[in-house]
Formats: sequence, C-alpha cells, structure tokens
Amino acid sequence: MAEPLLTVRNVSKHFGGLQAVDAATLFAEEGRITALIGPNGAGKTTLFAMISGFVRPDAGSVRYEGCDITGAPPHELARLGIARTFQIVQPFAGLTVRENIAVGAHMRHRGRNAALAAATAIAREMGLGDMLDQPAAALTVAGRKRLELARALATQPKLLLLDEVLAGLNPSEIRDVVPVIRAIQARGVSIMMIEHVMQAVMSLSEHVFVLAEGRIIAQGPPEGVSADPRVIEAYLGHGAAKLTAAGAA
Amino acid sequence: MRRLAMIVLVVAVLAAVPFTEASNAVLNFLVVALLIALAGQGWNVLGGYGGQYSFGHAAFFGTGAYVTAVLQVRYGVNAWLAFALGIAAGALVGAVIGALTFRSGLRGSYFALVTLAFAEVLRIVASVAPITGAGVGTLIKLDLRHEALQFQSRAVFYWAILGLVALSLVIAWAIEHSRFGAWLTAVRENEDAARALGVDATRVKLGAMTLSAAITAAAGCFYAQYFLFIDAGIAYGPWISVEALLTAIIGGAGTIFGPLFGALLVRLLGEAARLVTGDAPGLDLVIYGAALVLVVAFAPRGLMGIVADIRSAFRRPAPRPTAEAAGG
Amino acid sequence: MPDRIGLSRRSFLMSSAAGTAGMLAMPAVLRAQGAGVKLGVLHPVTGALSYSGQQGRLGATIAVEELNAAGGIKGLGKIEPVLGDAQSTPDGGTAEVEKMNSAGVAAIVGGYGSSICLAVSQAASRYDLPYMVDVGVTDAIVTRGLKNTFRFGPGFGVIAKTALDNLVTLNDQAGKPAKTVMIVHEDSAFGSGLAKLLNDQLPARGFQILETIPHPTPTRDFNNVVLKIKAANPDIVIPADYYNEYVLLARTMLQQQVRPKAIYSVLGGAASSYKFVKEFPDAAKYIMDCNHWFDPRNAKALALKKKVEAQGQFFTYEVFMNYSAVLLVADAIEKAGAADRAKIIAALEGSTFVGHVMPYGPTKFVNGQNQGAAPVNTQVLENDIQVIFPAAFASSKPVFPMPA
Amino acid sequence: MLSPVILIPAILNGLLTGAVYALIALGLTLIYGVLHIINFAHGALLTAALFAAYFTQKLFGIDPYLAAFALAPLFFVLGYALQRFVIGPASHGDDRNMLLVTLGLAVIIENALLYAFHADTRTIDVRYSFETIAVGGSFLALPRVIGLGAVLIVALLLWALLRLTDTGKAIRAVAKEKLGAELSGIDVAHIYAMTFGLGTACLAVAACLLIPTYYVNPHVGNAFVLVAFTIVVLGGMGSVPGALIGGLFIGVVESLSGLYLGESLGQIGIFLIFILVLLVRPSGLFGERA
Repeated sequence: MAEPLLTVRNVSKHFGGLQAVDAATLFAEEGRITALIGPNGAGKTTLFAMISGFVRPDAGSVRYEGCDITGAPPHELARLGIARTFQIVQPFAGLTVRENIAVGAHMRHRGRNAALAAATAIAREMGLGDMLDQPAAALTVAGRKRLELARALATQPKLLLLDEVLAGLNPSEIRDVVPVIRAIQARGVSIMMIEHVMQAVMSLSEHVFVLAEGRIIAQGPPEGVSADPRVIEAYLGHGAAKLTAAGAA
Repeated sequence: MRRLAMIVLVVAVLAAVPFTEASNAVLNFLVVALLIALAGQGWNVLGGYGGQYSFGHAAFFGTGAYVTAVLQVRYGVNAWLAFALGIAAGALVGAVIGALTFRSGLRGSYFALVTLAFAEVLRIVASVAPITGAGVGTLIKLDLRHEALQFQSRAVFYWAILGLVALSLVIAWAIEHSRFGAWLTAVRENEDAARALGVDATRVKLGAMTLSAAITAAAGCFYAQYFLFIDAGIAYGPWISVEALLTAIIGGAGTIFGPLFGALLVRLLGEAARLVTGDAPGLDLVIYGAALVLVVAFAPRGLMGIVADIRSAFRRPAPRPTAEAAGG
Repeated sequence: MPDRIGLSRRSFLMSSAAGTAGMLAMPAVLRAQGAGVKLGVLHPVTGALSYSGQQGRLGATIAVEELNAAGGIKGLGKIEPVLGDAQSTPDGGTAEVEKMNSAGVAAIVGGYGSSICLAVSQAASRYDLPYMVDVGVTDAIVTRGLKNTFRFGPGFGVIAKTALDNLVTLNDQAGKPAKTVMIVHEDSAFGSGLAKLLNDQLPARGFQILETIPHPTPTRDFNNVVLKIKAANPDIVIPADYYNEYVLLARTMLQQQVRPKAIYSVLGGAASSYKFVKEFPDAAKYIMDCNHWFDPRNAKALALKKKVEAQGQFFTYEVFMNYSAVLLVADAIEKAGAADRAKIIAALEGSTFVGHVMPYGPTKFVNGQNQGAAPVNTQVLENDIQVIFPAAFASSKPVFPMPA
Repeated sequence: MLSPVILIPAILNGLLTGAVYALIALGLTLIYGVLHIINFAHGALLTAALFAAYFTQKLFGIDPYLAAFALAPLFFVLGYALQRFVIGPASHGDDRNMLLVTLGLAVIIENALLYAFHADTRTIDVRYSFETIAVGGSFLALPRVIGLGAVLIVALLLWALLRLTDTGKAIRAVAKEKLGAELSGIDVAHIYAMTFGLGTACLAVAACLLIPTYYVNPHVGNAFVLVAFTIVVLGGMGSVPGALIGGLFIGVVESLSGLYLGESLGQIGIFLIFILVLLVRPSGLFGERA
C-alpha cells in the first residue's frame, strides 16, 4: 500500500504542565476528506498547529508526500501544498476581498495582475463575486468563512486543513458551505477537517479520527466510530447528546 | 498607472517651484520638509505598509549621516560615493536590527521599545566614539563644487532632495503593485494568516526593514551634505524618529503620498504656529502632538484617508465609508 | 541661478509653492517704515538651549533699544531688529538665516552654541552676509576661511590657554600647594573639546591628571563621580559642564564633604552664574571659573547689569556678550556708512571698537577672530562673583587654597 | 581594582537611585500589565509631577514630602481622566494607536510645560537637602534614604491594593483575561482608567521624592523614562515585584558601570541589558513565560 499523503506519527506537545497532545498518530489519504473530532480541549487545534507548522512538536514526526516535514515553518508547508484555515477567522481586515485572496494567489503567481486575476476567479467560484472590492471587515461571518476558504484555495493546495470551518454558521449557511467543501474535494484537493458539527462530519468525511485528552482513541469510517463506546464515553457530558443526535440523524 | 501619473504630476509641480520667484527661505523650508518626508517615507515602508511601528528610525538616519560625513572627513572618500555608502550602511543597520528583533518574534510595544533602545545605544556610542568626533561632532568641509556634492544654489539641493523623494514615491508605488507589497500588508493585517498562505513573514519584514532603513538613511546622508555638520544629538536624537513617524501617520500610513503631504502639513503647521504666536517656545510642538492625537482619533488613515473619503463621497454616495469599516 | 532666486520680499507673493503661505510674514520683523537698518538677531529661544538663547536675545535687544534711543546709526536711522529662533538646531538656524536674508538684513548677530554657529556662518556666507558670533567656542567657526564670519568672544584655544596660565600663576603665588588634578566634563562638543586641550597641556605645566571623567547631559546622579573624586583626592577639580549638571555636581560634592584645594572650572555652566550663587550659596562658595565676563570697572557694564536685574533677569554672560556684539556691529555699519554687506565686512575687518563692556580692549579681527578676546577668572566670594584675574581687571584677590 | 571604600558606597548609592527608578517603573509596569501598552507619556507626566511638586513648595511653602499626600490623588485623577477621556476613546482599542496617542500626549505635555514655564532649570532648597547619614565612611543624602523607605511603602501599599481590594481584584482580572472580565460584568474602561490613574499617582510620589535633591525643567522626565522602560522589561512587563527588584538592580548596575566604564558609556550598560533581555527573554527575568 502506498504511503498516505500525510502521516502524523506519535507527535506530542505539552505547554507547561499540560500535555496537550500525547503521542497522536493519524493520516490523511490522497483525495479523501478526513475528519478529526473530539470533545473541547482534546488538543485538536494544537495537533493542527503542529501539522501546519505553527507549533513545533516535542516528539514524533510529520511526513507529507514521503518527506519529513516535522517542524518546518508554515510558509514552507504552504509552498509544498498544505493550506489551512483558522477556527477563528483571520481576514486581512483592511484589505478588500480580492486583495485578501490575492495574497494566497501570489504563492503561485509572481505578478500582481496575474494574482489579482486568479483571486477574482476563485472569489467567483466561492460565491464572493459581488463583494470583490469590499473590505474584508465588512463581510458577514459566513462571508468571512468563504473568504478563508478562497484564500487557502488560492495557494493551490494539495492538502487543505479546515479548522471548524462550519462553527458559528446557522443551519442554512451550513447547507450552503457543505457543497463548497465537496466541490473543493472534487478539484482533487485532499481535506483534513476538525469539525464539531457531526452532521457534516458524517456526510462529508470518509475517515474519522477521534482525539480525547491528547490521544487518538478511535478511528475508522464515520458510522463505525460513532458507535464506538470509547468515543461515546469520551463525549459523555455535554458532548454525548450531540453525538447521539447526530447518530440518529 | 493613474497613481504613477499622480506621482509625475506632483513631482513636476514641486520641481517647478525654483522657476517661480520663490525665495531661498521658501526653498530651504521645502528642502527640510522634503527631507522629513523622505525619512517619513522610510518609516512608512515598515510602519505603514508593514505595521511594524518603529520608534527608533534615528538609528538609520544617523548612520546614513555619520557614514557620509565621516568617510569624507576622515578618509577622504568622494562625497558621491560616501553618500551611496551611507545609504548602504543604513540599510545594513536596518537588516541587522531587523534580523535580531524579528527572529526573536518581537512585535508591537516590544518592537517599538527595542528600536528606540537601539537608536539610543547608537546615540551614546556616537557621542563618545572618537571616529564620530565624539561630542564635538563632525564638520564636513565647505566646498561648493559638484564633485563634493555641494551646490552654491539652494535650487540644486532642492531638486536633489526632490529627486530622492520622487524615487521614494515610486518605491511606495511599486510596493503597492508587487507581490512583496501584498505580502507585507498581509503581515501587517494578520501575521499568522499570512504565514499560513505561504508568506515568510520574517523575511518579508526583514526586507521591509532594510528598504525602510535605506530610505531613511538617504535622508540622513542628505542632511549631512546639506548642513555639513552633525553631532550625536542631531543624527541619532529622538527628534527624527518622532518626525518620521509623525509625518507618515498624519499624512496617512500605508499610502504613497502620506509622508510627503504629512511632512508639508506638519511643517506648515509649525511655521503657522510660530507665525501666530511669535516665538512662543514649544507651542508649535504642542500642535504637532495634538495633530497626532487628533488624526489617530478621528482620521485613522490620515490626510490621504480624508482625501479619499471626500473623493468617494463626491463620486458615488457610498453607503459605507470604507475607513470606518477598515478601522473596525 | 542663485542670483535670480529672489532677494525681494515681494517675490514671496509670486511663489506658487506649497508652503509659501506660512512663510509670507516670516520672520518676525518688527517692521518700521522708512529708512533704517535691519539687523538679524538670531538665538535658540526654543529647544534645549532656550534659556541661554532667551538671555542672549535680551542682551541684544537692550543694545538695539539703547542705540535707537540715541538716534540709531548715524546717517542711516534706526535699527530694526529681525528676531529669529534657531530652535536649538543647526537646521533651525539655517532656516532663519534664509528668512533674514530674504528680509534684507544688513548683518546677523548671535548663534549661541557651536553647532548652530557653524551652520549659520555657512548659510550666511552664501550671501556674503556679515555674521557676528556671540558665543560659540569651537575654533572651527573661524578657521574655515569664511569671509563673512566674525567672532567677538574668545575660542577654545585662547580660553584653555588663559585658564591654564592663570591656574599656574594662582598656584605659584600660593606657593604651589596643588599638584594633582581631576577633570569632570560633559561629553558633547564643549566639554570634550576642553578636556582634550587640558589633557594635552596640563602635564607640561607641572600638573598630574589623576583622572578625566566624561558624563552625558543629562546625568541624573553625580554620587559616583564624587566618590571617585573623593577616593583619588585631587588637589584641584576642574569641571566643564552645563548648568544643571554643574549644580548637581557642586551640590553632591558639598553633600559628600569633598573639599579639594580648589574647584577651578573652565566655562563652568554655573560657576559664574548669579543664579547659582543666589540659590546655592553654600555649594557655590569659593568656586573659581575661567569664563566670559564683563569688565567690572566699566560703568556701562554696571549700568547694564542694573538694567537687566531690574527686569527680574539674571546678568548672565549671554546678555553682555550679545549686548557688546550688537554695539560692535552697529559701529561697523556706521563706519561702512551704508547697509552694504561688503562694506560692513570691510568695516569689521578694520574695526577698533572700544564701546563694548568686555575686558578685551579695542577690537582687532584677524581671520574673523577678535584678537583681544580672552576670558577672565572669577571666584565666588561673599555671595558675589568677583574677578580675580587678570590683575588689570580684578575686583578682588583670589582665595586659594579654599579654607576648610 | 577599586577599593571597598568606593565600591560599597557606590552600591548603596545605586540602591538609593534605583529605588526612585523602581517607583517610576512601578507605574509603567502596572499600566503595561493591564492595558498591554507602553505608556510613552510616562516621562512627560513625571515632568508635570515635578513641576507640581516644585510649585507647591515655591508658592505655598508646602514640604514636598507632605505634598505627596495631595499630589498623588491629584495625579490619580489626572491619569484616570487622560485614559478615560483621551487615550481610550482616541485609540479605538487598537494597541498601535495607543502607542501613538501616548507619544502624542508626551509631546503635548512636555511642550506645554515649556511654553508655560520656559526652559530654565528650577530647584528648591529645603533645609534637609544637604543632610547626610554617614555609612561606612561615605555619606548618604538623607532625602534619598527617605526616598528608599517611601518607595518600599508605596510598593507594599500597591501590592496590598492589588491583592486585597475589590478594585485590585478587578484590575488583576482584566490584566489576565480582558474578555472574561468584561463578560463577568467588570467595567473594563473604568478599570483601565483606574490603572492609568494609579500609575500616574506613582509618578506624583516619585516627583515629590526627587525634587529635594534634583531639578526640574520641561525635558527632565526623558532622563528617567528609558531607564524605566528597561526596568519594566527586565522585571517582566506587568510585574510589581519585578519592577521593584529590577529598579534596585538597574540602579546598582548603572552605578557600577558608571564607575568602571565612565558615566557616558555606563548608560550603554543599561540599554544593552534592555536589548538583550528583549531579544532573549522578552518576558523578563521575573515575568512568566508567555
């Protein structure tokens, strides 16, 4: 079997006395949507930060396309084709939508005009065509999420890391964004997503990893994972109801 | 391209001033204003486009001034060459300070403080080191020949500094129309997001700081060549750090013409204040300070922001003034 | 080109440049109609040097008032002072020269501070505009070959030499009680330059320099400096500081009970200052200074002192130096017979003016430097400042060594 | 190389000087700890306080030490008002704007003082100005020894205020977690202003301790402000004990480096420490790692 696009092996990270991630191992197959779920404070975002180069792991390795990328800085990873979005959206508030996306596009286009043209095209695809010259600060939450996606996409990634891209959206907005993610996958982009909206996880992902207290406690296809007693136990409390509701849906 | 045409127009208008019967007093006033504008444009590259607020641009101004002066006086280097080397030395100091600070991840208040401290260290060193003439300062020999980069006519000096300012305007324009500029503004707006999009933030900031330092150093070189005397307080004193920042912010940080118009306005305000109050010591500076606070409070994009708002108000009644939206 | 760039004030109005509006009424000319001579009076009345600048302006304006009260300059009418503020920076000084030139002044008096004088002399030389330095001790001011620049007062070289000569005389007269010296100086142009001269020449005169301590301006605390003095225990302490630091140093020495045989300053910022003597009589007691000082036997000087003190101001050296410099320039203009720059320069070159209040004798300029200019030695005695050297001008005998 | 005859008094003097530095730094660090900005107006406010102390003595004959009890509340109100009505609203909650606004205020205050009182240096002469205490063959100026005591008391009071009062708890809450504090009903704008007021009140006390042995002119505060920055950084931005220890430490360093390197270069010692700490350990020697 060929090596997966991304392999994370036994990575650990602690902050002060807190073990945020403890020897976690997971992988993302090419062309698939992989989900990373877990209760609040499980260490998902830290794990993402290590994969995308924002945080250096204390131990373990990250491999991508057969190369060791452990501890490489984010901009190099972006150049290799790993793009990410942030849980709390981080638009360049003072720039217009077009300029925002162009920052991403510049990675593949040196010239300003080429980058702006590419940005315009992507903005249209992502449904931001009407707002090209608006400042990013003027966008709604849903608009900013789309912008975040568009910007990441403009770097022409092979692997897209989505950190709770659906959080903060209302159900109708979620219904709008889910097909967008599918479309991205259809372009041949592999996706790894952290998600709380279980409904979306169930419908989008092909493989799920469950992180709890810094450890991967389960993995497999979504249906199997959701039935796993360890997962239910990890989610017990405020998370359990959500999971069972999702399972029933 | 329209902006580029604006640059040509503004520079052409300014270049015509000596052909009117403007007195040397006016020319001298404009020379100093343009000198400050140049220093301010240097600050603008790093602070305005890059969002890194330096409180110590004197470090670059002073290095430019001292290298220009000391090379001529002590080593007999040709003035033109000394001028160029002064700019290079300023850029080098910028690169070194940038490498140290950005690698340590200093931002915001920390960055402001550390730049201030570097400028102060240089000031103290310059006030005791024999090579700078220590406390006595360095005096460039009066030698009104073109080879010595000194001119009998104020007008020639004026055109020279205008040429440098014009170049700095073109640099600002190029920043706005390049990948480097896009990355730089992205870093200003949100460094983490920029890094995730493939921007090597440290390198971009370092590049901006080097360029910024070179431009401000050019202002320092010109100062030395125009006034022919510098000492530690003039070259590395906090006055130039403050003026560079002030003109850029008041004119409009992160805009092409901000520092130029800011410098002209600030200097005019100072003259006007002294005109109205006689020689009331300090009042002109009170006005500078007040202008800074007022601009930050009510016109966050400075003079250029006000101009833009007025223009857009006339062109189409925009439902949402962009300045507020961007500021929020 | 330079000739075409106008001299007429009307040409201001023609200019379309941004920035002209503010320049129109510059500088602050006390305009008078009709005949008269415009005289540039340039001082740093704002910024770091503003106290000295304001004192200097005071002296200059008193001189102008007195001259005008007596009918102004013979044949030319009243003097119209054109006041300028150098803002304590060379560029500020240069800007004022440009404005004054545009305003058509016949000559400029003032400067105060070596860096300003350097810039001003050079700017004025572009227009062959006569410039009389009031106080600016760097010798570079008059050694650059600028034809327009004159210095009424003494420069570093002369001051240091006089100070040394007098120190030796003082010591010899007292039976050579002093052998060792410590120098405390501020580290900018004036203090460093002086310290260098002293270091070059004191050993040859039989004094051993124990240590030279530079310090920045401002210095917040002199306890360490005084501790060092205390440990080295020199016979003589030579301070060369600006006013604030001088006061701190003298106060700290008093506090730490450090009493050398003499505190002998050269251009001491506070040593020959009535303000210091009045505010800190104990710290000032017996301090000697080699500095610019008026001729205490000159009736005009004493009248001026009375006048200044009546205005609630201290009679500082800036006042009488500028007063004298204005009188000197006015005399030269009178001799020139016209507000013609070249003629005024010629008149200054041949000037033998005696109407000033300084102990210099008749003026005689060689390469712009007044040959007779020299500092005198003063000492704080019984809450007053007395001249102790040279004997010809002395108002009191020196008290040396200091009584314990 | 230097005998203990010099060394010991030099260290003692350093401690005395450092105490006043510490007090100035206390105000600065408090403001930084809560508002997360460097207050560039700190030096100018110190100058204003020195003028206030000078004039209360000159005009009303009130002893500076007594005046501290009146000037501290007065400057508290001044600081409160500045933050509440000028700095806060003008900077729209943006850190960089706050830097600029405080810089602008510094320029305004310093030059307004210059305009009002001109540049001449003023000193007061109180009867204890020259009184000394003999320690180990050297003499310590009595006013500076009193200063050290007063600084320790102020630091203790400040510490008690932060630990024991409701306002202190609110200040600490805002410093730690602004959003959370806001959500739990704390008026953040008020707490910001309270903090700024406290920091400014520290300056009033420092001014009253300084004036008997120092002088005042419109630029005098600048001489202290960079040192205060250094102490704040060294002690860990926002740390009260850090500022105290840092102040004393810097006082001694300045004193000793002045002794060994000369007064001019001695100043560099401080800045080098400053830069080094910023580059290597920006959280300071006593601060927590970010």
